[in-house]
Parts: sequence; structure tokens; C-alpha cells
Amino acid sequence: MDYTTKELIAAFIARDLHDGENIVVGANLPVPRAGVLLAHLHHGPNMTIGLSATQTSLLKEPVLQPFKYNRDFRAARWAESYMLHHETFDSPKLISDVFFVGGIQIDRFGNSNLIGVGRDYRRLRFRGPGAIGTTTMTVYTKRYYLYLNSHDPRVLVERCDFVTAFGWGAGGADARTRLGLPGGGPKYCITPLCVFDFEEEDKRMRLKSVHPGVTVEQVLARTGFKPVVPAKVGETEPPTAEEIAILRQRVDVEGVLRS
Amino acid sequence: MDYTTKELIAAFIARDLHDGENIVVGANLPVPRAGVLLAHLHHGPNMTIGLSATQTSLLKEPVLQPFKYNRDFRAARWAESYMLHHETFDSPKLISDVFFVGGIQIDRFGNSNLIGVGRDYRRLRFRGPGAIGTTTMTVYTKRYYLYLNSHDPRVLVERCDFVTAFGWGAGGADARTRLGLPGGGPKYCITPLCVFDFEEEDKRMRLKSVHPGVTVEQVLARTGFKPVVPAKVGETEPPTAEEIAILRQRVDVEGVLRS
Amino acid sequence: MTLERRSRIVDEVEAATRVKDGMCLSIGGHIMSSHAMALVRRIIRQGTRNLTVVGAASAGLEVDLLIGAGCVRKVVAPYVGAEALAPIGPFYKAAAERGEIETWECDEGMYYTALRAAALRLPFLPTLAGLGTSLPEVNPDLKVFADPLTGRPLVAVPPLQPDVALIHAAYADPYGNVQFVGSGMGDRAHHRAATVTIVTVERVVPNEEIRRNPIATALWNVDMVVRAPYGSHPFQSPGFYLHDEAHLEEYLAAARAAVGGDRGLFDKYLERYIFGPANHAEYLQTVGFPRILSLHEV
Amino acid sequence: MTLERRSRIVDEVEAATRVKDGMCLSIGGHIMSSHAMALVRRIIRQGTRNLTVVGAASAGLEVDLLIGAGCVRKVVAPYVGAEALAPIGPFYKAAAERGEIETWECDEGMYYTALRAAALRLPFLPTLAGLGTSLPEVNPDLKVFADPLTGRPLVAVPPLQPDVALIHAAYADPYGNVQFVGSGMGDRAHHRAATVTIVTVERVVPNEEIRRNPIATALWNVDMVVRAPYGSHPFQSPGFYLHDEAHLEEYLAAARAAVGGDRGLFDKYLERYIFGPANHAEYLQTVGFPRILSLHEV
Repeated sequence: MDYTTKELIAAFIARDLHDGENIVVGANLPVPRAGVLLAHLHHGPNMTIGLSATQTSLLKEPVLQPFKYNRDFRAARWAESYMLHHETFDSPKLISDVFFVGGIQIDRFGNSNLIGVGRDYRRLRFRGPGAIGTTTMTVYTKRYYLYLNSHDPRVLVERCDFVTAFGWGAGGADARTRLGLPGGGPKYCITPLCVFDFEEEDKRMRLKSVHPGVTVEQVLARTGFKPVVPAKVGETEPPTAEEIAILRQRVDVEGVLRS
Repeated sequence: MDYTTKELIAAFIARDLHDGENIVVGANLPVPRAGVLLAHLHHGPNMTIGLSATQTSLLKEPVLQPFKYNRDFRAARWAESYMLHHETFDSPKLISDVFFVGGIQIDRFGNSNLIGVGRDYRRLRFRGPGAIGTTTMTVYTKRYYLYLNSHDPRVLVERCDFVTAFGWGAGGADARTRLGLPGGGPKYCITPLCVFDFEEEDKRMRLKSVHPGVTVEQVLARTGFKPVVPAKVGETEPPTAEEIAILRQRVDVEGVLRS
Repeated sequence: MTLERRSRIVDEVEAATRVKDGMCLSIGGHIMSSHAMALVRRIIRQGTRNLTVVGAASAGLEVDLLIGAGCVRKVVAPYVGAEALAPIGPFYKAAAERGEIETWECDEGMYYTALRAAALRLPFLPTLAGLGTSLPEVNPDLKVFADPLTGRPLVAVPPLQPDVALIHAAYADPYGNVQFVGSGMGDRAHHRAATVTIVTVERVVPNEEIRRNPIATALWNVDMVVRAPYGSHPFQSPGFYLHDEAHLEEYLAAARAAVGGDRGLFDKYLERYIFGPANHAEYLQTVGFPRILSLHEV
Repeated sequence: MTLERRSRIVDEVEAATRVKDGMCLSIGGHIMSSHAMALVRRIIRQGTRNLTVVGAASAGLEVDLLIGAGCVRKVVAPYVGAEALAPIGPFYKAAAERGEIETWECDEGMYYTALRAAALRLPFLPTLAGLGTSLPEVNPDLKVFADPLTGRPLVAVPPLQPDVALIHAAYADPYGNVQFVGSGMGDRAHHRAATVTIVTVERVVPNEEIRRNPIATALWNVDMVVRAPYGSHPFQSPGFYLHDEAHLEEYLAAARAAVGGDRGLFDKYLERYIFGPANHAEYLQTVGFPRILSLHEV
């Protein structure tokens, strides 16, 4: 079975999403988007899909059209209900159960930074786009996934210059409960090379699996901190033929994940 | 011109309401309701009328149907917009500019009580219906009117056993600003015998006018505290023929105010 | 692909069993409108006890009935009554005066603030309402505190989280998308705060009908949908039928006699309308088609 | 009786004069959608300066354009960019890095919390968001404090009150009743918080049309209604037209060159689209019918 790394990651994400979950789909992260839609069509008939400020089910859609922008109103055609954006955070019943968070920096405890790079906030070397909704979403979602389009030691850093989404802070399984944060925190950090999870006790990032063809050494060379590396690191499990069929025939007909 | 005391009061209320104001109309207080609608039809074409969880303009309605209950859905037929009840207090733009507040007790500083009568909250002599929305509404509305269906010394008391809507507290023009309350506080207390306003400096209730045929002595005999009585107390101004015509032909065709 | 969405439709008998002794139960609607009475009657019939009842922001006689039937330990409601028919619910008044129930005193603004705090998982939310009033004295859960930014006094309102929210609406599809005729009053606030939401509806409609006007979908992902035409009787249901004043007068006469010491009429009321009928359809049969159809829409 | 309701319709030229130097201005919509561009362009044309701009919860290049045109002193926005077209607005990035504008750092949840505090006239509202993050450090208006009921840490968010809110919607009647196609994003929060609300619409409709679907009325009593078909161009307007990517690319090329030191292209952009056209209709004429009509609806 031939597949791309993006398809591998989409399948990995899909398998971690459960039927019945309420998950918002962004437009800007095509791979997580494909993962959510794959889960929905593969094993999540009771998932609620948040799409362009609406909630819906897409089970009956033979082919899901891709959209480039978050609020493209054409994606509202399937709406069962609308989400008023200022109410997004008004209740866990409105908030996505699961979320995907990027970062211009992500540190070894899963904290992420979207503000900027530099020592002095008033004179950033690189100004980032801003926290968007990640600070609040990551407080509430049952779990979230750190997701990176490139695996780079300048991004995966020992310590973020600024933190916009609190992951596991300075470490420790109680880092979040001590602050009274109801959400479950970051579960995985997913990159083009590998998947990290978090060590149970001190919540340091730990290499969970490398993607087929990638070595542990390659990961370490491209990572700006020293993750926990178990004695045996497995490979990320490849997509099945059924998953690839759903991806290519229904979720990603334009082949964004194959480019 | 023949008129009833209720019509007199409705006209008094109407004259104090301004064009452009946003005013919610309850069903339970037919006289204030008539006053608001009279103002709307007489000189308030740009008033926004809140009716059965909607906002509307009733200018084009030749005859306004009375409704017995607050949420009678038939009154929503003229809706231009709906008010979600939990959003009622979310912004001064949603909140009525003006409000009418009753009370099982009202004291000489315009504080009112809807909880109950007695010394011990856990053993009330008389349990009242509850504060409804009066505590919050009176914080925000530009001004409000205390309104009583009967003028009784057990209701108009020196001091309320409990306060559910803060009027002028223990007195003083700064009683409300000291607490940071943005609304303008009670302006008048309107009864079947008279209208009270509030003395400018210490905000004690002051006899503003007696209704035609009522004497100052009658008012004092039926009032449980000693209001400020100016040297000269005028009469509440009677309704005009035009006001009576609007009331009887459009606002109160069933004659609730004449019964 | 033959994946199927699961239907969330259950009947009122099964749905009511979700409400257990000692729970915090909220009931939507507003005074004379839109209470999930098919479930309220069932909860009485199944003998649930020691409920904390969060009535609507302004609650009607459904809360009074639950008190009269002995199901209630504590009431949270800024108002319990029937407007011109009864300025205050008879059982509520008597039970509060006699100390038989606990009351969590608040006004509508504070009430929604408490529900919002629960929905946001916050330990409190501040409000200006209540400053200078007796509410923080008679309700010790409300605390006056100094705003950390300016030092100004504010009232801290703690969260109020219903275990189960009962809501009555116009339409739902089998998947828990709910639409009202009209505003839905404060019912969204109940759904957001509650752990579980059960909605009775006048009509179950196909998903396609919901999709025709999705901006009208007020609640989604509710846990159970119960088909209950005339399910708000004797209260109104917007767009479907008006209040049954004669029935409410019958109830009020029975309730007033009961708080005066003679429970005969009220026991008969309970027997006739709640313990007798095996389910909601039997209840409607007891009320009778002539009465039900007399409750016109306009 | 011949009382008449006053029309709230004004043209974009007059409406924009309501925005004065130094004001706090909010702009509704969301990233690539629904910005009141007819007014934004007019504000640039009239030379307004030192604005505090409250962008949408996620703002688009309308904020970037205002910065590039020299109108802005301070930006409040959890995001300023154009998604795949530009992860961050070029002028925003450069001005923030160079300290030419002030930024009030927050995320979307805190942003709505601040607008809500303003609407409620509260000195602050608490949130769990921001605990453990850098936000209270980089934004000194945010304060970590101990909840007065439980002692738990929370973040206090102060109010954010726009002097004027600019909103773009689908329909309004002459009396200020506004309806969207779709959700209206977070625009209700802007209207509630702001002192004055100005709404541009694709179509002015009769009051009777508003009354046909009153549940869709999202804003009422807005202060001014401006008739501005294609008023969100080059951004999308739900139900009417999609984003003009070519125009946005033209803007981005000019903006990138300008922050790189060559303002020629950007000056031409301003002259062609903003200073040249006398009003919104002339702007559309400059863009041209062929381009405008190519921005299809589906």
C-alpha cells in the first residue's frame, strides 16, 4: 500500500478520535482536517463536525469538498446548527472535545507559543500571528494534539520564549489540576517525522513512534530538546486500504495530502 | 373629561417616557403597560417595545390586544427580533431603558422588597414571590418607577425587612454611585393616591403630586413613613382628550383601566 | 459505507428514570410557558425525592406541584407563581414559610450568572446585582468582594450545575438538534450548564427539516429526545397551544386547600392526573380531546 | 395618528465621520469574511489617526491595511492574518516588531470576556484562560488573582469598550434591525459592548421582510445603517460573494514591498482604491463589474 506521510498522519489522528465526539475542523490545517473527517466517515457516525461556524454530520456526503478558508460560507450548506463565535467558549457542550494546536515554538512539556520569538515582548525578533483561540480552547478541550508541518529544532525548543497555550507547564502530572484547568491537556505532538506522547509522571515529551523510514537519530537531530526515548521505539502504524480509500475517494479528492 | 385613576396614572407614566427609548412591557402590570403603549402611540414612534420576549414597533396596529400572561406567544406575532431570556441582562443595549418595580414593601428611600415579611428569613411571616429580575434590572436601567396597586402603610414602610432592589439605600444622592451601580435609580413611586419623587440631596421620598380628589392628609394617613411634604403639593395632571382617546380606542379597548 | 447515526429518541417513562433522588434538576420554560410536564409528572409518579429544583428564571406552578408532591428539598428560582392566577405558588409559599424547603435566593440576573459560571467551569462570576440588597445575607453562597483590578465592591456568584435539565421545545430531529417556535426563553443556559439534557418536543421532525432552517437550531447534542405532543400542558407551548386556565384553577384550588390542611382535593388531583395514567398519552386521554383541542393556537 | 419612524440610513461618507482621531474602533467579521470595508476605506481616506483597533476575534487584512495607512496606534486582536495567503499581516508583523504599534495581547476567549465585561459595565470578568501562560506578563492589564470563594487562581480581564463598532451584514431594515446570512460570527458581542454601532449591509429590506423571520434578527437598534452592496470586498460576504483572492494578493505584494522599504506599490494601491474613488460606488467601479461578478456565491 502506497501512502504519503500526510496520509499516515491523518490515519493516525483518525484512530485516536472516538465516535460521539464533538470536533471542530479548521481549514488551515488540512492534515488534521482530513484526520477528523476520516474518523467521522470510518468509525464516527455520531461525531458532531464543526465546520465554518456550523455543526453537522457529513455521513451522507459522498465527497467532501475542501475549503481553503476557515469561514468559507459554502461549507455552511450542510449546517444543522450555527455556532455564534462569541459563544464558542461558553460551555463544554459548545466547545470542541478535541483541538489541534500549532506553534512557532513548542517546548518539551508541550507548552506552545504563537506570540513571537525574542526576549523582549516589545521588540520581538519574530512576531507571530497571535494566540487565536488556543489559550482558552486548551483550557477546556478533553485533550488536544500539538501539530507541526515541519520538524525543526528552532520550533521544538527546550523552553518557549512565550507561552500562549499551557500544556504541562514545568512538568508533572498535576501541572494542570494545580491551576484548576478542567481540560485534559496535550496528548500527542505530531510532526512529519514522528509522534511524541508525554511521559506519565513528569510529562516530558517522549518519542512514541517514528514514521516508517525515519530513524530515532534523525528525530533527535531535528529536535531542539532531548525527549524521553524508550528502549524500543515502534513505527507509526500505516493506514489501511480502507482508510486510504476513504481519504482519497471522499475526504481528499483534490489530493492535498498527496502533494 | 371623565377618566379613572388608572387612566390618570397611565397618562402620567406616558408623559415621562421619551421617544427613542427601549422599554419592555410586562403583562402583570396593566397600568404601566398602558402607559408605555400610550407613550409609543402618542409621541414615541421610535420607541422599541419589548413584548413577550420580542422587540417591535406597534405604530401600525390600530388596536393593541391585551394579554394576561408575560409570555403569551400570541404577542410575538409582531416581532422584529427575539430576546433570548438569558441574554436579557447581557448589555445595556438589550436591557430596557426603563423598568417598573412593585414590592410587598417599599421604604422611604425607594428600596423594595419582594422576598417576604418577617425578621427571620428562615421563618418568614409572609413569603413573597421572589425578586424576579428586579435586582439586576434596577442596577442597569436608566431610571425606574416604583409602582403600587394599593397605597397601604404595611407596604410603604419606614424600612424594608429585606431589600431585593436597591433604590437609594440609606439615602444620599451618591448612594448608588458609591456602590458603582450604573443605572439612574428610582425616579418616582406611583400609587393609586399620589406620586412621590425623591428629594435631591438625601433622596428621601417626597410627595410630588396627589391625584385629583385626594388630600395630602389622606396620603400621609396611608403611608407608613413620613415623606417630605413641600409647602405646596400640586395635583397630578389629568389626561388630555387625545390621550384618553388613544387609551380607550387603541391601548385598552377591553377597559381594564376603567374597571 | 453503511454507518448509521444513533437515534436519541426515548419515551418519557424511560427518560424520567435518569432523574434520581437527591439530584439537582432544572426545568426550562418561563412562568406559564414551555415546561416539560410529561417528565415532571413522571418524576412525581416514580417517587423521586430530595430534589434540588432549579426552576426557570421565572418559574411556574410546575415547581409548586413538585413541592406539593413531596419531591423537593431545595428550590432555586427568582420567582415561583402564576402571574394573575396566583401571585405565588401555594405550596412554595407554605413550604418556605414553614421551613420545609430550602430556598437559594437570587434574582434572574444572578441566576443566569450562576448557570454561566457552571457552564464555564468557573468557581464564580461577579455581578453588580445584589450590592446594597439583602441577597448576600439571605443567601450565604453569595459573597461581596473587592474587584482585584479596581477595588470596587462586587457580588461573587458561585456555579449552579444541574445534573439533569428538562426542556420542552417545538421540534427536534432524532439526533438531538432542537428548535423552538420563538426564543426558547433561557433554555440554552440550562443546556449549557447541565450534565445531561432531556428535551420533550411537540413534534419529532426529520433531519432534513432541521437543515432547512439551521439558524433556528437552539440546542444541539441534547442527550435524549422525547416525543410528547401537548407535553407542556397545562402550560402553553409557543405556536401549538395556549395555557389551560381551567386546569390551572383546578390545581390551585386543590393546592390552596392542601396548604390550609385539607389534602383531599390535591390527593385526588395527583391520583387523577399523575398516579392514575400509565404514561403521557393516558394523561392526555384523561384530560380529554375536547379540552386539549379547546386550547387554541391564536 | 401619523407618527413616523425615523430612518437610520446614512451613506458611508457620512457614517465614517462618526469615527474620530484617537477612538477605539471595533471591526466585525472573521479573518477572510464580513468586514465593513466600505467604512474602513473611508476612514483611511478621511485621514483618521491614532485609532485603537479592536479587530475581529480573528482579524483579517483590514486591520493590516489600517496599520499600513498610518491610522493605528494600538491593536487588540488574537490573530491578524489571511490564513494560507499570509500567516500574519505584513504591516502588523513589521509594526509590532518595530514597536510602531502597541498590541494588547489576548486570545479569542479572553477577547470576548473583555467585550462582555464592557457590555455588563463590570470592572472585570474572570477566566481560567491564561493561567500558566505569558499573557498576564505581556499584557499587564490582565491580572492573576485569587477567587474570593475558593482561593483558586484566575485571570481578571478588564473591559474593552469600543467607541464605534463597524459591522457588515446581509440585511437591515431602515430602523436598525439587522440580519445575517449564517451566524454573524462574534458581531453581536461588538454591538453589545460598543457605544455606537454602524452596520453596512448588502441589501436594505423593508421592515415587513425582517418580520417574516424575526428569529434571524441578530442586532436591533443599531445606530446607523449603510447601504453597501459588495461592501465587504475584497473579503467574502456570506450568501453573496466569495473573497477576491487576486485583489488580496495584489494588496499583499504591495504591503510586503512596503515593509521591505519600498512603498511605491502600496502608495499606488491606496491611491487607486482608497484616495481616488470618491465613494463606495466609485471604488466598485474601479474594481470593475467583471471582477466583482466573478466572485460567485457557490
